[in-house]
Amino acid sequence: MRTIRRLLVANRGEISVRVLRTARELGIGTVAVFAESDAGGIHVERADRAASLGAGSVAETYLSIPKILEAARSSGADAIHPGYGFLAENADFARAVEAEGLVWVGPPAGAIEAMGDKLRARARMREAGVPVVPGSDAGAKDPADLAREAERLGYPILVKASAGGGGKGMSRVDRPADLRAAVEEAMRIAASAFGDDSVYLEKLLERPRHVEFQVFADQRGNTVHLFERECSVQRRHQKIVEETPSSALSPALRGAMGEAAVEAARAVGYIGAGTIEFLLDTDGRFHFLEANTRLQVEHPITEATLGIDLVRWQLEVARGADLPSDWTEGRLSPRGHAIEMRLYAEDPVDFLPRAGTVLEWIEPAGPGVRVDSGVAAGSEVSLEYDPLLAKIVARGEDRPAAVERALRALDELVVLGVETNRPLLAAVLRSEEFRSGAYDTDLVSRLPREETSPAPPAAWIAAALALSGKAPSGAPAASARDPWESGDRWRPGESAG
Amino acid sequence: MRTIRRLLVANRGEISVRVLRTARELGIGTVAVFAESDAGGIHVERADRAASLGAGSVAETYLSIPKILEAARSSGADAIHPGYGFLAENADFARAVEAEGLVWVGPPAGAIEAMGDKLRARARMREAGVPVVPGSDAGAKDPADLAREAERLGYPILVKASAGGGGKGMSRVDRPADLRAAVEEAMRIAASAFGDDSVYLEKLLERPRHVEFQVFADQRGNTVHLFERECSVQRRHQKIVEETPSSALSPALRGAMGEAAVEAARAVGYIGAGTIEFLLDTDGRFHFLEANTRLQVEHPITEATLGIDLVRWQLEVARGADLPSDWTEGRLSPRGHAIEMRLYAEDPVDFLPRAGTVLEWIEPAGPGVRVDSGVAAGSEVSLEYDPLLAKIVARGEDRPAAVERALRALDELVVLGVETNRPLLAAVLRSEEFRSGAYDTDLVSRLPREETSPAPPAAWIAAALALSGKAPSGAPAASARDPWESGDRWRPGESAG
Amino acid sequence: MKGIRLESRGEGREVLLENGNALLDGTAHSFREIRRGGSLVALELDGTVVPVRVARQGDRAFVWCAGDVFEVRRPAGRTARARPAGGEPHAGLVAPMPGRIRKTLVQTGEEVAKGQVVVVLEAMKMEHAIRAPQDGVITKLRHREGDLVDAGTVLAEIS
Amino acid sequence: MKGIRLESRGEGREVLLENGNALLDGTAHSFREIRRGGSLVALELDGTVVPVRVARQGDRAFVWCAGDVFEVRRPAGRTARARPAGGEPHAGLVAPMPGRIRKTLVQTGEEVAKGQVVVVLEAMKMEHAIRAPQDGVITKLRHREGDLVDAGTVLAEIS
Repeated sequence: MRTIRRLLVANRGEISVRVLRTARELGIGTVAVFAESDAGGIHVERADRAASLGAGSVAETYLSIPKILEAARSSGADAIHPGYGFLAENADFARAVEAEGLVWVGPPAGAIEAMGDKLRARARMREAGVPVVPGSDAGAKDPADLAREAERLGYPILVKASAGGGGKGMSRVDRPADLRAAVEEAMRIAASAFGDDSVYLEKLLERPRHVEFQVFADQRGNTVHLFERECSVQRRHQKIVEETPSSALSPALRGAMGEAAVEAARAVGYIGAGTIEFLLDTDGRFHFLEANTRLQVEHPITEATLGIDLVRWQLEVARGADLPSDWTEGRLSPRGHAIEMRLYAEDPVDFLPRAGTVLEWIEPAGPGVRVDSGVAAGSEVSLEYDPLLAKIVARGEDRPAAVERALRALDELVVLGVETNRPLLAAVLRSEEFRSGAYDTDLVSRLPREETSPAPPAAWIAAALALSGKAPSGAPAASARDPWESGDRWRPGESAG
Repeated sequence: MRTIRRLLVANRGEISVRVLRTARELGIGTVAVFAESDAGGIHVERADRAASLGAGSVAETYLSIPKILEAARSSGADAIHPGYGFLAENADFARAVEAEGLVWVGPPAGAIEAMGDKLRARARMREAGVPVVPGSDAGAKDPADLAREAERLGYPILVKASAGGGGKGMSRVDRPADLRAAVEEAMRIAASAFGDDSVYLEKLLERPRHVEFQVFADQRGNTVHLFERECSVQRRHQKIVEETPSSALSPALRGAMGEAAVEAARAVGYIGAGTIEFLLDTDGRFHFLEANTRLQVEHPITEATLGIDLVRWQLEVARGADLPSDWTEGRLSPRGHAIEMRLYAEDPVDFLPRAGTVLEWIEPAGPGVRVDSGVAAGSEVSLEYDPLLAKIVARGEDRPAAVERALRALDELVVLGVETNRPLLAAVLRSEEFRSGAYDTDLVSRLPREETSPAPPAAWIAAALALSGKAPSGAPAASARDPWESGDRWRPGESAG
Repeated sequence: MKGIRLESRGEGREVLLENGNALLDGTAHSFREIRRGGSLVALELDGTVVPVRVARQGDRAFVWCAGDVFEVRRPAGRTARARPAGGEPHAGLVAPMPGRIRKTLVQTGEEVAKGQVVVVLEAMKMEHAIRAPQDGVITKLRHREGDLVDAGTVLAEIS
Repeated sequence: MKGIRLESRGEGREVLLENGNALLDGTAHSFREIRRGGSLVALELDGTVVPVRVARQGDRAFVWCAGDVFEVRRPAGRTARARPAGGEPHAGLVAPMPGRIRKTLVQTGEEVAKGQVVVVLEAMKMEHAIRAPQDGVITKLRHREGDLVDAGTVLAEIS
């Protein structure tokens, strides 16, 4: 057993806070890191210590292996959790952390690499007997080869970056004429984003469902799955609503996919928490899509239905503990239904990211609602970072109860100053297609276009109250909480002052 | 089956919000009521409609049956949920609601009365074969009779108001000399508080544990228990920390107490959600203490370990639905451990209530933490109402995890402007006695007196920053959120303004 | 007391507030402010309590009301109008969001076909192709690769 | 720039703040304000980040720091001192909290024994017996039954 006395979380925002919370509960000392421009970030307050990564871009701070390691040395950390994104799936980082003599809270570098290269991963899965999406398995660069390959698979096809992930550098091609441009753009993006311009083709499955399985393995080789997460509600190839259980899985199919997920993890000698993503085609066949070798954004819905703390077990496994016997002996089963909604700072119509200042921030709460936030009132939402503002998770006794609870949570949410995708999330939850459970990754494109209603009288009056007051010279005012803006007579504190 | 189209919640604060949330999730229209002085209360915002009860004292508003019924008429409500406190255990109110043709979301008036009179309840329980605390079973008023009764029971004894509850009008007497004064004070309090001055004596059990069982019954007579809640952490006879499961119960004892609780409910023809309170003596024998014929303050810990929504089933049962089969067939079992901490506005040393303005309010959040709040930033805490600010519930995979999570939640909590019992709650959770699980109702009195530490440098500097800025003429400032107080250069909105 | 002119979602209102009464384009409403610690949390409007939240930023007010958020502006000259309103359709060769110009695929004087990619804009580590709205000739390229541009910025002109 | 005098929990400090440096009773600390939307959320103090929250109310500042809350006062004459500080022991026949006088059990001139209940104070619908701190004679009763009294109010005098 290795001991962890002080954990550095090499991340920011909600996932940094998420990990710091559990570490604190385990009695482990905590270290947050921050870029100078991000010193007001909410994760900075959640650790025993906060180490500055200095000024500069993301590449010079949260993505800088030397800066992270230096922060670990200066703060006396003996372990590093990468969260998701940034360096989480960077095998070199994993090796550097261990070379430094620190505990790496993540899978072995070898497993990260094996899954990180999509072509290698596909090959490895096929060997392991895990079905993969039909496609080309050589990172061809010659347009002619790719064209022949595409003809063989049959259009429409997907062009993907071998080193990519999360839909990055991926594009759909419907006819041969568009193939060349798509391949070139994919290679350029792949080169700039991953430093590897090899791409490959995949048969595009029409109206698929995106269902992933949580896997977990300890250092002794015990490998289990912790059931599925349905991730088919997407826009721009990115998930916005996830739920578990999935309405698409029969007990038999769930069993088969779970076994395949465990096989996939074993095939690369996986240790810790990981996710195996599958595509489910309209004939009910499943195909390995990719693996995420880290804690998944949507892990809270698994925690909600299983009543467990996945980050706790990431740390326990990193210390050398075995998985709990009720996991390995199959005594753990989901209870109820959970839905996660990703609140993004973006234009609700064209889904494009938005920046701004969060002037008002009120989170939903109460029974069955969990909110993991990356911002608070006053936060600056910048284009430098992921536009995820918060993850709102609703758990209910059954699926209908979870859906209604999720909508209730959206009713309680107040975000002013930055546009969010709240209207889109509400539209998804209200849609007949989502409620039926029989939906696929094209759900969002089929949503009825919502009419934006004009402001009601109360909104005009509230705005007039806020705007008719003269702004203090030289600066716009923060919010109606500022008594000098609100123009009211009673003032906070007066009664007791 | 009766339908409920619009529910009026005859309450305020956190419990009103709690009930309104579930009603909304069930698609039921909602009505909040408010005293004029309480128009800024957080429950007012959580309903589709809010009906004013006019100006005046609690007796003239939240306790006024005519005003509540008038609010129901004017808002078109067809059902009333009383929450806890106020009119929740008032049989006349239950009858008036039904006489008005409205659905009463609570037990039958007869059951409220049977349990409301402590002497009658004790008699009824003994008939039903439920063990009760040794004591006098006649509401004697003649001091001589009471003195003889006390001698028979043996000192120390408790003087209790027959119509009382929740420790109100209760006092401990250690020697005959003090009996008369105690009885007179109890009678006076009972007369003023309950309009009934009859009192009785109970043998005082030394170092008891206070363990209650959640019971639930539908209109068809299905009656079940939903396991226990350990409520021994008290100050001034009031609970401040509750947990489930209780470390004091063996499976056999849990079974026996559960059966007794179900018997107690059946004995009075109970319907809906109720709580049977027991005292567990040092010999491991349990004795019926009293019944609470309403939703219990600490119900969320039962919801946390069972994954159910008790308010949902109060409403379902009121509509005539049967209890779920997994309840009646015993397939429901607790998972994990949950702890509730009651955050009160009070002096942490002498436990006396405090009033004031909440200048800053930051709630804990994240995995396994649920907060049901009765206030928000800016709220006025008045002596008119219960000093409960919030209920903070922490659920963990096991008891140690829940305890650490509860402490983590207290670390995240920020309340400025009103003194709270946060230090006491933290002291309880940190105490060896609580952690051992082997504690009783005297735990708080045995806590090591905490040394209050002097302010650290950061506190002095932060205070200087806030106080050195000149307050705008004529009014004290709200908080450092007010840019005119914070004395900083950067101002919210400037970057985007 | 004179009223103020407000705009939101392409609509305008003349709003006059006077001791508990509001005139919206001449229509009268009685209202009462419900505040908590100085913050407006609800309006009692014609006898009905309506929860609201409002935050001011310069000449803009953001209002939360019935789950929806409205951006209300008090027209104050050019600076206000220059700011693009959320949800409005994005004009031709204009940056649809703030970001960095990753690549410029044409040169001044070059002919472009409708739909042809002219500029690649990078934001949130994702790339977005900005295409020509119609056939034409690039008469002006306003920015270099690597430039940071705000939403609504004209990236190129086409004759 | 001159320093200000502050008091908290019976201690006093002379605090002088000048461009990033703080003098506490002469001891120097370097600090940086970390703010979010104008609110102070942390101090970088001598190189260490310390989360704080502060709210001002008149001449008092409430400071949250490391889970503890400190009430810090800037002495400003009698009004400030008259306010009872939380946690301070409550003196003899003084209202320990704000409330309503429910019952007065003695009369002026009456002899009382130490521990005898003199006044019953009601707050939060609960009753609290206020007892005589020592044997003596009631020389003055300051209030009537039904009066609302603030914390720290002297209810009766005993000679």
